[in-house]
Amino acid sequence: MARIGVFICHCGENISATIDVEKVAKLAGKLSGVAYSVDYKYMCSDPGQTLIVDAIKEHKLTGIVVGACSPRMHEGTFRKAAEKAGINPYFCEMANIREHCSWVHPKSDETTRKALDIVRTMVEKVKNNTALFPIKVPITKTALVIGGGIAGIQAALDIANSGHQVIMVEKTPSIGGHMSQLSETFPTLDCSQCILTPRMVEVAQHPNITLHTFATVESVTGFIGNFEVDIRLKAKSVDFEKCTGCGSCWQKCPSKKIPDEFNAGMSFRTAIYTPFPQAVPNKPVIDRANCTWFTKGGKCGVCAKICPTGAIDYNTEDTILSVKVGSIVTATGFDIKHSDFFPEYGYGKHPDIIDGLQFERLASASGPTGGEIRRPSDGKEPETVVFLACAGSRDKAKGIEYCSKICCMYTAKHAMLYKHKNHHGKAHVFYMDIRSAGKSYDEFVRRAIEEDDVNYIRGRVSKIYEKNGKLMVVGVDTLLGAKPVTIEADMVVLATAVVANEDAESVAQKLHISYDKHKFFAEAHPKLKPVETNTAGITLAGACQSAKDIPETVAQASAAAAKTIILFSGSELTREPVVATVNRSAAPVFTTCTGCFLCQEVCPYQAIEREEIRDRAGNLLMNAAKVNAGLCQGCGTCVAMCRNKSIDLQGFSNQQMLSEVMGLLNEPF
Amino acid sequence: MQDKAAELLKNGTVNLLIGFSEDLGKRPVPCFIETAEEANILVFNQECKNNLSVYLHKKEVKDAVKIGLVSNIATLRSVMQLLSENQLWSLTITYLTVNTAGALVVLSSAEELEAYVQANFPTCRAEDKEMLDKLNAMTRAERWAYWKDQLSECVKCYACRAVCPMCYCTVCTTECNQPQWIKTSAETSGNFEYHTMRAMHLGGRCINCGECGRICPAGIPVHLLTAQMNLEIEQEFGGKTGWSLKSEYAMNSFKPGDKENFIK
Amino acid sequence: MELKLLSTSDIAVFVDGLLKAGKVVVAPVLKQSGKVFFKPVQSFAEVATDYIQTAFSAKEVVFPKVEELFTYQHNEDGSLDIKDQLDRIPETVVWGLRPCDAAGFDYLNQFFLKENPDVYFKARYDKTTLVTVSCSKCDESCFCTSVDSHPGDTKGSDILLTAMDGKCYVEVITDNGLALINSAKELFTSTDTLSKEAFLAKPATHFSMDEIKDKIQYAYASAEWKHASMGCYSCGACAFACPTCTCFDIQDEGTQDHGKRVRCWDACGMSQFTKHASGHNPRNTQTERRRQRLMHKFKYSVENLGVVSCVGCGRCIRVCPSHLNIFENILSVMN
Amino acid sequence: MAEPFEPKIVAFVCNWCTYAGADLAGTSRTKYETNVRIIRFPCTGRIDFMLLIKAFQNGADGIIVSGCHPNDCHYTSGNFHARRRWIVFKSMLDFMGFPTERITFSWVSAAEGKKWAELVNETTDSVRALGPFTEYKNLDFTTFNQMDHEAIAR
Repeated sequence: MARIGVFICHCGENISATIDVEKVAKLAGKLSGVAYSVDYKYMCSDPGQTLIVDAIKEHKLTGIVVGACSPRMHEGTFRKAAEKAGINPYFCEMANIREHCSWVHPKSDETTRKALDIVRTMVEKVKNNTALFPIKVPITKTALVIGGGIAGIQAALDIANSGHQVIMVEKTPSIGGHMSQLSETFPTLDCSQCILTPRMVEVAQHPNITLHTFATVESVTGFIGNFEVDIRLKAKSVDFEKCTGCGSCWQKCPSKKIPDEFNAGMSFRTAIYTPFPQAVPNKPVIDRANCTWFTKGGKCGVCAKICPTGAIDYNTEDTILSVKVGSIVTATGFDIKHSDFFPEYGYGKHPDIIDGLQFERLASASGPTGGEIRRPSDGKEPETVVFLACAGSRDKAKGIEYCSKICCMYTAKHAMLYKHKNHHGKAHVFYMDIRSAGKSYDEFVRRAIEEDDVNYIRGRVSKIYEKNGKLMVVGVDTLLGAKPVTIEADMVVLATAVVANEDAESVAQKLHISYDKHKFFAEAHPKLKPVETNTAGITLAGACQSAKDIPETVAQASAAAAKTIILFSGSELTREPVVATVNRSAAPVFTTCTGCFLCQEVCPYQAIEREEIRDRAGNLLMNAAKVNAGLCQGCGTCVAMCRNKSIDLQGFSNQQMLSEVMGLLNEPF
Repeated sequence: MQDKAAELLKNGTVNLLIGFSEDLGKRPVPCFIETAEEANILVFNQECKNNLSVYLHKKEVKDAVKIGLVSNIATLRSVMQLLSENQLWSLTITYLTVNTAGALVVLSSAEELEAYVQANFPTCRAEDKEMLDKLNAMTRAERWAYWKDQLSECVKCYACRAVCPMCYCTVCTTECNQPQWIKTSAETSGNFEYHTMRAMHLGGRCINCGECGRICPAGIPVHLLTAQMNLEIEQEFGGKTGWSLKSEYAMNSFKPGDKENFIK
Repeated sequence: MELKLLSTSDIAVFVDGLLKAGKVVVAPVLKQSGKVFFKPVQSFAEVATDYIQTAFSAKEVVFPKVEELFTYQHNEDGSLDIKDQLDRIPETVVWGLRPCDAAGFDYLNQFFLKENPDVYFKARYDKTTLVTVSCSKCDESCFCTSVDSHPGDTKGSDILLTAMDGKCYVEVITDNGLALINSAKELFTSTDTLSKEAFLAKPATHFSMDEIKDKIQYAYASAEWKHASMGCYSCGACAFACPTCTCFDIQDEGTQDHGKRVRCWDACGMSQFTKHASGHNPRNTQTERRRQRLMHKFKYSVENLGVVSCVGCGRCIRVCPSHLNIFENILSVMN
Repeated sequence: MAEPFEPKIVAFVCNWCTYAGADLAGTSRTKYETNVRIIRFPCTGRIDFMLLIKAFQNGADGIIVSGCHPNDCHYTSGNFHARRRWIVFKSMLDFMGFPTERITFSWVSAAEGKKWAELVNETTDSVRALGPFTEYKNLDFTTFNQMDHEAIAR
């Protein structure tokens, strides 16, 4: 017979201000199965917990219900207290009478009655709880890092330096990411590549890191500590064992008119190419979509003829590499809004209206103009440049409500770089607000305004049109009483919104992680779990989670690495036992499962396996479903699907849930 | 059919043949034949409505392993659905049926069965469609009154469940008592929950043989519930029950773009 | 026993009079499904007259499909209230049941009242008067003449009506029946001759009870049971339609604190009926279950209560989804 | 004067979105009607339709079923399965003449505390307007029990 203890918390006055807690405790004490009931000022405090522990021992309680805050808050606290008192921690349930009752209703009898209903519901549940024991799973101490930008590089190096193996997958032919495209970085204006390339080389040379460039994640199965990942190694058409990286091939390649992604489309590359001179690995791959050999069916073959080591092999195919890893760091980065997203700004129509990334390339010493700011249309130095912050960001009409965070800073940097290179030029910045929170950030913006004479205009630009070879930028200056402003510019730079990668959704689906409505990956908790995802063992680093600058990205990447290293610090992992189970009983029944396996398809984690039940002679008697407790995450979709209730979910069992419904709706007196 | 059955039993292709014979009142009765000599009692006509595939779950039948099954099209369809649900794996079944031209057809593999069923796939029975249309044309309150009246007669004899080839669970939800999902008593609310449960469990799996409604001792047209659900599911999510050997159960799959208009 | 005459046109007057007097009249009613059910009626106009047999028997009047035994309620002060509603059972007249159903009441009476009388049955039975109508029609499922009865049998009835030659002959069998007649004396006239045999239906006779009593002793071991049961789907249709099946299950519905205890029909043919908590099932196959049902009807009840518990109404044959036939089965296992 | 009718509403919600959304309503002190009682499930995919029937059978006047928005499921696809289930279940109940307006289906995310409060208020208002769910409660008089019942009433 159950002996339940009920503990009603005042939460200071948070609960007792609107609920008659003494009455709730008194009436709860009369419920059948309740052996003890009490109220107390702060249940979660040390004395409160001691009160619980003592009561469990003194009254020989078999289970407890704590009427207090949300279980999402203190379930762990009270379960530990229960365990301390010598009962299984899963005999503790919380009745949420704070968030769901005292805080949302006025002081009234009705509110008190509701609190009692909530307590009674949980009493009915806990009466049907069973002892559960944490599940232990072994851990493969290898991490997978998806993405070779600065986030992935940082995370990989941190994990590798702690002594664990890392597999890095990068979809382009080189690691480096967006950071390798940047000219200088704010707020110090140090050269981006100068600080990045040593890290890239370190990755390539690190004994604990296995690097796969030109590769993507094909599929992920398994679970924390035990992921099985298929990596698609795209056909490079170049044997990296033989290639020396001499470069003769791409110099002679006749397909020279392919827009260069690295230079943001402002120059051309060949079909066999390394993305940029400092690429890691510095060996070329063939872009088959643009290579004559592949598009015209075996014509050309120049690179193969010229290659001194015979490294070119047109017949290589994509291969799938299966690896086992214990944790996954997702560092897939971001993209910026391109194309005709801004028809009112003429973007994508006029060559001299460019985005921020294109300006980075113009300003970069390794860029198409060798670092001189020349406009794309005619190569002339622009005399007037207008910079538009918030191009798309914070614009509900455009569907992007959020701030892209980095634009204020890089726009200041761009204006500054332009002024440094074109001393007589004029730089205007249209902005909504200047968001320059960050170490030395605001000083940096002030420097642009005050020392480099950049003209900041607070207002939006309504349109840009061409007139007499000039770009007419029409906006308002709201600080001058919404006065219309028109600036004749030679070039316009749009600080376009930072958005999620095009393939973010499919990546998330492969990883079984959730994402927000803008397709940025969702962290497990916005404040307290900013690097974890809701899928245990998968962490986030960098701009795939939200727009970030470099220091923040690096910090998050190190945090993700730390999470991984913490996971790898033990030999096995302890998991919550909230998992599904298929009933089993003695022969000749074995189980009520009929082996229809209709549950298999609903399981998002492939946790349901087939079990063959045989007699001693080895004859197959029946097939039945079996849950892999390591894979099961406890969603319970199979339970609701199972027609004859052969699968049940521990912690949210049929008996528990139905008892809750019955207890809730049947007032005893 | 008698000759073919005798041949199959004689040459050992079939150990047990499930078919129809006639009782004293000339009504077709399911019969179970183990020897070729008995084959002369077999009959097969329009009145042979029973869906004999339900017997494939019976222990005595499973023990016989090699089964001959006299089938109408509904029976064949239910076998298809059962195969897609990983049932009948221990049996080797030869199907005897009569095609629309009146000729005997013998199907001896799952693939032959699939081809035959797909070529002769039945549409929703006209009398069912007529009743469904009639019910759907009613107001909600009228439908409630209709089903309340019908279900008040249910005595929970579970004949509807017993004759259903898709109700093969060894322990039905109605028999689960920890917790007790379905009231044991045949009160109308308990009857309502039983029939809702049954329809939900069969929607997307039922092959519309209509047996449950035909045999109900209280005359409740329970088959309309699953028929309606099947129409609904087919319309919303596509797929036909008992069409393919692959599992195409609409209720254990989804499309991210599934449409509804009531979730706020 | 008395014999009376009632003009056919006065039947409605009599029934409506009973209703007016506050009695509950349960009579056959034709429903939209085309089947006839026993229902409480409000006037004689609702009563169906043209039917061979109702879908279910009239046993429901004294042995409802769900009988609330009592309600329980835990009070705040820790006390417990248990209440039944036996004293509220109304005076009921069952109108228009067949002689086979009435014979079924005879068996029910024995079963529930012989030893340890069942208070719930008794409370209902004591307030029930059975007005039976003899049969002029039958079908191939009827076999009352095989089980010591016939279409004009008065066994179990309080009153037996036989409507023929434009008159309704009223055989008053019990005091209960007499009291009912006396409530509307003016409608009845006396008569002393009745020869109804020519009017009665002539169902086929397949065996005699004397033959059965002798041969059933050896039937248990018959190999024919398997044949007789292979087609059985193990539903409860036959048992629930049967006028003499009395298997029941007792369940508590509600919570630990309040609810009710109900008695509801069960059937020995259902696969879970004899299943033990351990998982063991002593009657594990349908062969054993079908044998139990038939042996109980024809052997065990005769031995235990001295009455055969099959009245030959043929309902089980009509409702059986796989058309199992009780008399064919009995004949086959006896030979 | 009779007390005004206050409906009993049971909310079946998932742990990750709607339960958290209701928590947020709490932390934001967003006031709403007291009629709702929450039952927490790990996922909408776990919510067995039988529980809804059981709730009505045991006296609920209205039901809220709510979980993560499509694509937001903590378990990736539980809510998609739930959506199919509800589409079919609702049409099934409609076909049986069941007043499905007593069930409110919704997606409420962990960030939508306000939406949760509005949902509860709207549902409470509409169920209050519908009145007590006597149609279902009255089912429990089977023919002969009804006979008893009528006799008692006389």
